Amino acid sequence: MKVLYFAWLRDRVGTGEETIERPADVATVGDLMAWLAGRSEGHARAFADPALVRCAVDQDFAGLDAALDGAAEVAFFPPVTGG
Amino acid sequence: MKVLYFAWLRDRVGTGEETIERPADVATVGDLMAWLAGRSEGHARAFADPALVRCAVDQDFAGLDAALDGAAEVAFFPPVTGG
Amino acid sequence: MIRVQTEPFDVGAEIGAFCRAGGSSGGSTGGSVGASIGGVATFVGLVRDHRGDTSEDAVPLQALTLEHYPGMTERQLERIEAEARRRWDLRDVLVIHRYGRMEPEEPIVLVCTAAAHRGPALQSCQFLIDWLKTRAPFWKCEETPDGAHWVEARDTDEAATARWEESLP
Amino acid sequence: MIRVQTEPFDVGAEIGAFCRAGGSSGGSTGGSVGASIGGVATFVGLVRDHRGDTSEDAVPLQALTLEHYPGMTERQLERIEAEARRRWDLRDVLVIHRYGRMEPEEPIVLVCTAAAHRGPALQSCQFLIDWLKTRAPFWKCEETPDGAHWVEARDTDEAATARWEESLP
Repeated sequence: MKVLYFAWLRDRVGTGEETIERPADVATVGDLMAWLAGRSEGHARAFADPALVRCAVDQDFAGLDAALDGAAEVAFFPPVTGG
Repeated sequence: MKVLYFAWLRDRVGTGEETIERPADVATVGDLMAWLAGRSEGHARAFADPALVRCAVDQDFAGLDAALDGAAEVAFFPPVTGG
Repeated sequence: MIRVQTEPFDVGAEIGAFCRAGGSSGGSTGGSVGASIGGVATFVGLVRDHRGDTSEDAVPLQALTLEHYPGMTERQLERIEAEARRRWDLRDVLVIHRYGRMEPEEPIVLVCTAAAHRGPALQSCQFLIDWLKTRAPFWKCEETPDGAHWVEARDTDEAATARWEESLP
Repeated sequence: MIRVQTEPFDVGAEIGAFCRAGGSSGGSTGGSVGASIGGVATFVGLVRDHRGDTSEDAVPLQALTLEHYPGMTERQLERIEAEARRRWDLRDVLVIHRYGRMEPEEPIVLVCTAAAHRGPALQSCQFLIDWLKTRAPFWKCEETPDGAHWVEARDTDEAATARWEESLP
């Protein structure tokens, strides 16, 4: 599965994109955040405050409970600031 | 005193501007409308429905009760439709 | 700034110049805080090619003639601009309103507002167009195949203006 | 129409073309009722020359870089446009949003809406800019003398969008 990071999450993780093998017990966005946070110190800092993190599954906004079954691309980013 | 007419009031009165000698007992805008209505058939048609007529005294919107003391220019017109 | 004129105007050129002038006048105040513009809102009113909104009552419109009250028009528009500047922190305001005869697709009126943020720019633009619809002494006369007809004022315009009297900015 | 691009755009030229295209596309429908445009509303977001709103917290801004999520951005903007067209009877919509590095006074975003009357044009313009502030995946990074800072989302932007969820058009 492809995982993307934007803005300061990218800065902290140290990359904008990585490919992961999702373990079977990582079923939701929330599970994935907890699992990713264990991958490196940078990941841990990126996900230190989950309330600041937003997510999209296959390019649609998704909440912590969203299921990852069949998802090809998950992105994490701060609240958007366009316009 | 100068009296101006705009839009269909001008069409009905037959002129856009006239100069009148205001009688002493014509003290308010309402008085003036009633008095002007007696000047010609066109004037009568212009002021036939006072609810459709708006007024400005010296280029400020004025109600029926507005006093005419010292007024140099009074205008009558339908509700505005600019913009 | 207020302009009342018969000449057509180039909507794009006016808005482009407004955005640039705002930016440079912001710069010329020597970097003072808040001189710079974050948002510009505009509204353009154009002559439509028909009157009526449904198939049943639609009549082709050949031209529109706007009559106005010279002197009072400028005075009212200046007041409306001053009122907008009193209610919102605006960097710049432009209102151009034409009078005389114009054909479908020609611009009648342009309102531009510039502010630090989008809220004041958008709200004041709406305020200005609502107010000038009911406070600026213009009268529209439509030329149709049936002849010329003075446009009647719409209650909804009066209601739109009244809304602003209840709620301060 | 939606455009997501790095290139600067000419605000006046875009709005001028939008007004003309609206007019002529109206004409080309063979005089069908309601094809013609009575009002065009636009909003332009520009790069300000400082961050902060008061003298105390103001810091000069050298540049702004917008990052975005390619693919999702276009998808979200198209949805936002579709939602505006569902809520209001619009003749035309244009949204241009830039990404990449830009300097003060450069345009970031342009929203244009065209409708038969001013109400739908103005309301949908406000709706579009409110929604894209909270629904389009862009992130602003400000360059100041202190370094680069990611802009934090504003609660007021979220509130502005939430307003539209309560009230249908």
